[in-house]
Amino acid sequence: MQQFLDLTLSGLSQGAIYAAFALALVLIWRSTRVVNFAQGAMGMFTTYLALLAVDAGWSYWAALLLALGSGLLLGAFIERVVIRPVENGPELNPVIVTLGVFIALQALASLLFGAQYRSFPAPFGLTGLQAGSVNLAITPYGLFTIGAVLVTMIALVALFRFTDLGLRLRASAFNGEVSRLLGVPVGRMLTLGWALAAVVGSLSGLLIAGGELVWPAYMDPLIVYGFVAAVLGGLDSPAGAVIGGVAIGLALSYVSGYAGSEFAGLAALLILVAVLLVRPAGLFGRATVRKV
Amino acid sequence: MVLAGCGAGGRSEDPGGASDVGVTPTSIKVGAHFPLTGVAAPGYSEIPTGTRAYFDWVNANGGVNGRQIEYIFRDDAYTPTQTTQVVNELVLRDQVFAVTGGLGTATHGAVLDFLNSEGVPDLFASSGSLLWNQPEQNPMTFGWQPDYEVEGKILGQYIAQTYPNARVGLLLQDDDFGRDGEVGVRRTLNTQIVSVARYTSGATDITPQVSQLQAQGADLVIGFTVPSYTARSQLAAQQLNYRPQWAYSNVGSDPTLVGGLLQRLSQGQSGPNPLEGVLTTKYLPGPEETNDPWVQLFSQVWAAHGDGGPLTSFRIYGMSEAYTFVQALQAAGPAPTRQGLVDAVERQGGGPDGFRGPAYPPFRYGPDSHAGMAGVAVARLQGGSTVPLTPVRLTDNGDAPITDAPAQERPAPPPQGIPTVVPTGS
Amino acid sequence: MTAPERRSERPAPRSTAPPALVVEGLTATYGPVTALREVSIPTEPGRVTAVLGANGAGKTTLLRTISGLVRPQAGQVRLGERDLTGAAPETVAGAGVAHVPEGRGVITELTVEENLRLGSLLGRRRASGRGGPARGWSLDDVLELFPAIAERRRRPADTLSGGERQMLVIGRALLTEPDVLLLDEPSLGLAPRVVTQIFAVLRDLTEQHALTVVLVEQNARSALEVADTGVVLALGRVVAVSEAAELAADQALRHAYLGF
Amino acid sequence: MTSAVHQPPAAGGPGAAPAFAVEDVTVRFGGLTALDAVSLELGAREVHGVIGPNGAGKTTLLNVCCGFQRPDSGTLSRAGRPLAALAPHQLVDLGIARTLQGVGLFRGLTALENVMVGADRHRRAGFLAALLGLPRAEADRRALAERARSALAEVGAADVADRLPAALPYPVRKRVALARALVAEPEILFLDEPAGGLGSDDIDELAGLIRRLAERATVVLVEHHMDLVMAVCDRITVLDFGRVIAVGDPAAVQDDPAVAAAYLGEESARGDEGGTA
Amino acid sequence: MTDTEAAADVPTPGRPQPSGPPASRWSALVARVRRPGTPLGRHLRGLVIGAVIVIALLELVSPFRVSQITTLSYYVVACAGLTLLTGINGQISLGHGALMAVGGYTTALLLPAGLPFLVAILTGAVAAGIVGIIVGAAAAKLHGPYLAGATLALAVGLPGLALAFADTLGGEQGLTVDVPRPPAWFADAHFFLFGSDPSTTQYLAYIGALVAGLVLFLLANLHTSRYGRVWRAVRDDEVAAELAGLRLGRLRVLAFVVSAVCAGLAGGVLALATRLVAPSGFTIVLSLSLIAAVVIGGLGSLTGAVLGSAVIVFLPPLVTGLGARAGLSDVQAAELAPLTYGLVLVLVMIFAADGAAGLVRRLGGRLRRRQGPGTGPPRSGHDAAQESDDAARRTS
Ligand SMILES: Nc1ncnc2c1ncn2[C@@H]1O[C@H](COP(=O)(O)OP(=O)(O)OP(=O)(O)O)[C@@H](O)[C@H]1O
Ligand SMILES: Nc1ncnc2c1ncn2[C@@H]1O[C@H](COP(=O)(O)OP(=O)(O)OP(=O)(O)O)[C@@H](O)[C@H]1O
Ligand SMILES: [Mg+2]
Ligand SMILES: [Mg+2]
Repeated sequence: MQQFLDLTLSGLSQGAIYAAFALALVLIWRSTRVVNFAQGAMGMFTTYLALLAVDAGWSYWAALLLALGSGLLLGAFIERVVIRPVENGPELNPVIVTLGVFIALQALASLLFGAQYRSFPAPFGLTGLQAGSVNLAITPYGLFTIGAVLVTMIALVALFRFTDLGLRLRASAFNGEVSRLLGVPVGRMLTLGWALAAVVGSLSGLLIAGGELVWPAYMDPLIVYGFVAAVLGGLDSPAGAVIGGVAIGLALSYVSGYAGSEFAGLAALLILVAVLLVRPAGLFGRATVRKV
Repeated sequence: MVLAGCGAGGRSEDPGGASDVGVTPTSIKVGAHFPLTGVAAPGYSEIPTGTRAYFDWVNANGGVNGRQIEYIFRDDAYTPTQTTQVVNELVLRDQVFAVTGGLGTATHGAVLDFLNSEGVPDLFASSGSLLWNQPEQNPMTFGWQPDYEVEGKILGQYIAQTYPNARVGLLLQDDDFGRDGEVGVRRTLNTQIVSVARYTSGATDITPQVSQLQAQGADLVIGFTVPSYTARSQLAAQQLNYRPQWAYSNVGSDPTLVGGLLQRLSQGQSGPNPLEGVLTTKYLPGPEETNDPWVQLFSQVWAAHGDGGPLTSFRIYGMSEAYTFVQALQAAGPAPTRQGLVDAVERQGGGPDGFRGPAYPPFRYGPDSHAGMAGVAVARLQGGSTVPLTPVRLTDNGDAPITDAPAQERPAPPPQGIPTVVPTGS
Repeated sequence: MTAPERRSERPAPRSTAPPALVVEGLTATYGPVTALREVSIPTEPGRVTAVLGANGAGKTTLLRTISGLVRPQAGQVRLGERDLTGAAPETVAGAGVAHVPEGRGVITELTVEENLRLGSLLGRRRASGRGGPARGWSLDDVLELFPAIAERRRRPADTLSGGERQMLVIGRALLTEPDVLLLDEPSLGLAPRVVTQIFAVLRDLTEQHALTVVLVEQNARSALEVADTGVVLALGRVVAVSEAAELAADQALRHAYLGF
Repeated sequence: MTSAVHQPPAAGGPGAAPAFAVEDVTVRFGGLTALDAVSLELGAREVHGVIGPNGAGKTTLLNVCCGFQRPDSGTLSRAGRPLAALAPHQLVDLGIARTLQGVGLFRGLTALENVMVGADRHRRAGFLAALLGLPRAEADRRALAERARSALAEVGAADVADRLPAALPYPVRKRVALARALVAEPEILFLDEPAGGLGSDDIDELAGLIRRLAERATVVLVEHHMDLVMAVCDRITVLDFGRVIAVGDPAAVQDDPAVAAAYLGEESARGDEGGTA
Repeated sequence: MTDTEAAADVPTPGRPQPSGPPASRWSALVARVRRPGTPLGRHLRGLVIGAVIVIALLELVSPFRVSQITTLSYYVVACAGLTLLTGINGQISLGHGALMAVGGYTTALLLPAGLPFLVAILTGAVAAGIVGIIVGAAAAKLHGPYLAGATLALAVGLPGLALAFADTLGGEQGLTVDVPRPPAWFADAHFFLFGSDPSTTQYLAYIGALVAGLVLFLLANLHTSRYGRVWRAVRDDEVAAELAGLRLGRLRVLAFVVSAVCAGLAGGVLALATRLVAPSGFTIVLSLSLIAAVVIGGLGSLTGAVLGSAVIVFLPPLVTGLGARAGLSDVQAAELAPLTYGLVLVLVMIFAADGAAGLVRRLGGRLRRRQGPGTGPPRSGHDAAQESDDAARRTS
């Protein structure tokens, strides 16, 4: 029983981390229709910047702001410089570009920051909480992570559902030409979409790094499970991303706790395939109903 | 057919023939593969920098038999397919005389067959796998560090003797490292084991594994974990409020690295080094042991030929391996051949009078054994350093008994810091 | 040239006269293909200009060049004082040029309502930019004109039938408070009754708000009925310009270019 | 073959089952009834128009006939045989072809290849032959290409065989799409707004083509271009709000006040002068 | 140049000879080869030319280059299969590394049982094909990123089996593969032709090249056949394809299976070339490299698959070498390889949207135009003008 509780709670914290990453993917997908493989590397890069700041004596929160701010710029920069030229080409090209950015950024980080392990401080405690005599396998920092992810999700849902900006972002992603005819500055929207997504990506990088080890490849495992979570939820839905993330987090936790961690990848595969067989566009995605 | 005439042009001479590929009167070419990029790069990419620094030191002092050691190491990103490619490159294009210190079980395992079939000496693989000790099948390959089984046996025996009532849990990396370690531990501690948890390398979170150990009531956990997972296991335990006695394999217990990392994480919370009191094993001095004459030598070497970074245990490891390699080269005589090098290691490398250097235990090399060091000392992490609890204990794979090594056996470094092995006739 | 009589009862000019669209000497190419050669068309606030011509004559290209989707090689597009030549489509749209593109103008992944909202967003921005109150069509007007759309407001736009989509796009353009309306084959896929209805509304709007309308149609006969001026394009060149009624009366021209 | 192509055949002679029949079909989308107990009988070699206001359910009706839309109730039959659980890929074998509202050409395939895909049911060689490049596969390719060429020639697009759709003018693309449907030698051909976006010359040609086709197949024409509909149809079914409001020959339908109100509008009476056929 | 033509001028290494047709048809076949108008003729000619080039290379270049050619050959095999799936049928797969693993492991398991290595590799291909059926069937309804996600999960999940069944599959450490030595007949033939004994490295390269040549030949046949045509049709417009009587599901699964068989073959060759199969040899990195190679080379063209593979195989060592020569430390030079590789991916996509094959094609076109007048062939595949033009047309 205690173990089940432990697995559930640690699965939740881990799921929140997948969710954070998935949110960034969803944001970029919704606003530019690109699956961004560079998301992890971008988050890694800004986390390193935050780490430099912390090492220079900044407070965690100041470093966090620095990371988010530099994420904003990095996202905008990447969209303008390398994504823009391929946006109108074949569908797969932007994906390959993000793959290239991913590889290049990771190598650049190794060159600039070195390939060693570094530790990234956490703003809250890393010791599990206790309720009476029962140990809860969740740390104050874990709660912070979950809270941050929920706030981000709500902000994104609100952005897309209730704001004009959200509508413009989506319209730009779906049909640039028509959007431009309706006065939407599509170029700016795409840049903004990337910038915002990079901010969320930076946040996810920081959340993952907090109280953990950081090295240029530390986001790699997240890319896969974050992507799986986003697809599971339906790439169009922020709430889906969070639910997908938590589902994957919990599933992996149970599977590795009760069956062994070598089955984790398989479990993710089976869950994803099972869901997609029933709902080809994820739990909360909408497949095209009318084809003719 | 036009091609027939020029057909033989590209072929090199028969491998393993005359003295020899990669050797000139003034130089000798040596290759290695390491993960310099990617997941395994942190830490491991430092090893060849240590090796290179030591070779440079030797070269600056005239080289070996007047030959400068030309050391080429290439990145395999820790993937076997790439190892194959870079080792092909080393052997076929760079025409190295020998390979030394190739890192990783799966990676180096991928080139085992190739190196042996090409007749390239494959000395001192950087991994404690049992694969390197197959003299029949792989006559050119030698291990170097104590294998994980030997380490597990000695650690297990100490725990059985010191904590006879402990309920032992094993936290194992799910590969040869964890498996060989488990085999060793079970040879001396089998009945006390109550739980075994395995994680796959690459897993982001090992809380479930640690939680399993906790649930099954282990109060002493032996971890065969790499450094990053040692740190993660500590974090997970903290999250679970789980406080067993910890013991870690030498691989993952670097107090400076892991302790330092953990300490920075718990910044803001007062507390001792989180690894304080942890059991581990030891076969090389650590960089923090500044009184050790070998560490002093290596500091000098690193100051002279290093890249400016700190002297880490990975670099000491690399230098120590290089030291053994220089010994082997000296033993191979003034006109080294590939076969001659292998023969020399078999002939002169093993036993208390063999290649001795910074490592505490002797090697097991001989005509019938290509296994590396014969044992380890059990130690405790205290005040940021590893304090030996036992003398160096020696054993071999299988049921071989465990014995204490004679005290004060390790020699002091030679004056120039360069070994002086004299080849004996074969 | 005498205007047909219905032009005599023009509404009183608005307080702020809407800017006039000037399209002069446009040349546009797609790679090696020259789609427009020095095309000028007469337009005037309060008048409908019909652009006619066979398939591939360059009608669509003309509208796309005016709205900025295609960059002209030469020539000029001005709206009042503003030079819009080669301006970005969003700038042109913001300046008051609404373009109803040929087919596929619906953003299918959004709902019907969201599509309309995009139109209103621009309309609101333009109204507030002008400082005056909204003067064009309200959402209610559009929904009243197209009851089919009203019923399907909350549905994803990709469930609409071909004609319903066309209505949606036209309605959306009306919501943007345009000074200039570029319509590319608005009758395409619409039932005859709806076409009649839309042309009537177009007429009203043009006159009431002094809208400038450029209407591209395959259906030359009905287009000339609603238009004031007719322009005939062939192979990217203007081959005839005149009052709509005259054009309709010109047998030879009709047979050569308009096929009726 | 009868010569009475212009006589509207009353839905099947006595005893003869209609070539294709839709009976009592209802389709609902959520709260919306797109088709409400619609029945339709197609005789052999007739040109049958389906008209009605936008959103009346015309395309949906075609979708039902082609297996893209499962009806909530009602049945389909082909020459008297009921069609249960019809799937689009079975159409070809039933001798049914359809064009799409729009063009729907494969943009990575040349015009000829596009039409060859339409002719795919006539292939002979199997996978192994294709894999090994056996002469059989090559012969097959030639035969399909031959068919495709003659279909292109029939619609007057023979000269563009090796061009990609993007390089073709719009009307020519529509012709290629029509050729792709024709090459399967269908007995029933559903055309969804074939005249959409075409100029009057092309529409004239289309009308001629439809009449020629009617000599060997049943044609169902969904169209808003009334001149065309009136000129070529033998019979017309009018849909409104998913219901059949009128069936009959063109003249009768045109004079039906209900049709005028729902569909044609007040000035409906014109449109006779520019007749085409 | 259209897709069809692209397939025609594939440099096909290896040796000719599809499983021999009966003698009666032989003369017809020969006639066809002589008359290069037919696709088969062109492909056979390509195969022969490729074989000559490859044999020349294998006999002339240094042993290291020979081993690189082996590496190239398995990349080519896998990428050619992936080209068929992604480029021609429009299904993206980020999980082909896992299918290669199936082929590689099967080969590694069967070799010790004493089977001839070709039989082992072919069985591996069949095994991968069977997995391909399952994956293809599950994937048949998925599109775009959903398919990408599912196959990505496959790339991560399937190697987990090697750990779960560590007893047979060797766990993390993997299985070592006994490399076949050149058999006597091969050595004799080689000696007769070139006057030297073949090395094992050469022998492996010959095996790799043979497999690659056959695969390219067969895929080129498929590409120009009815299957290439209908696969592209399914890719371009599902609805229209269904109306033409094509069964989307079956065709998709078939494409997946053919592609998986290629991946399985590639895995088998990889197993021989690296003498080891281990989960760390079939990581997501491998899968992503494959798709990157396919796109860099030029999506949908077999020539592109070859060019893209060459970039993947030859670029990193080249860059590392340059970096080391420029005086960087080895560790830095090692990082330079991925840095450059990443940048090359980006730059190729920006400056040659249709990949290396497209670039070659355009350069060729320019040359031809300079040489004399004559209109070039129509532009192929994804072409922006066409897309927007199509988009501007009714329906959706
Ligand atoms: N994106 C494009 N790329 C290349 N050529 C094009 C493109 N769009 C149009 N064209 C060519 O430009 C010319 C003019 O086309 P345009 O679409 O403007 O004609 P149109 O008069 O609108 O025809 P339609 O009546 O068919 O709509 C045609 O020859 C057409 O083939
Ligand atoms: N998949 C669907 N989901 C929801 N509603 C649908 C769907 N398909 C069609 N409809 C609705 O059903 C009605 C009938 O559509 P259909 O496309 O058959 O009309 P149509 O008669 O072809 O009209 P048009 O002449 O405009 O093409 C429309 O109101 C449409 O919005
Ligand atoms: Mg047009
Ligand atoms: Mg319709």
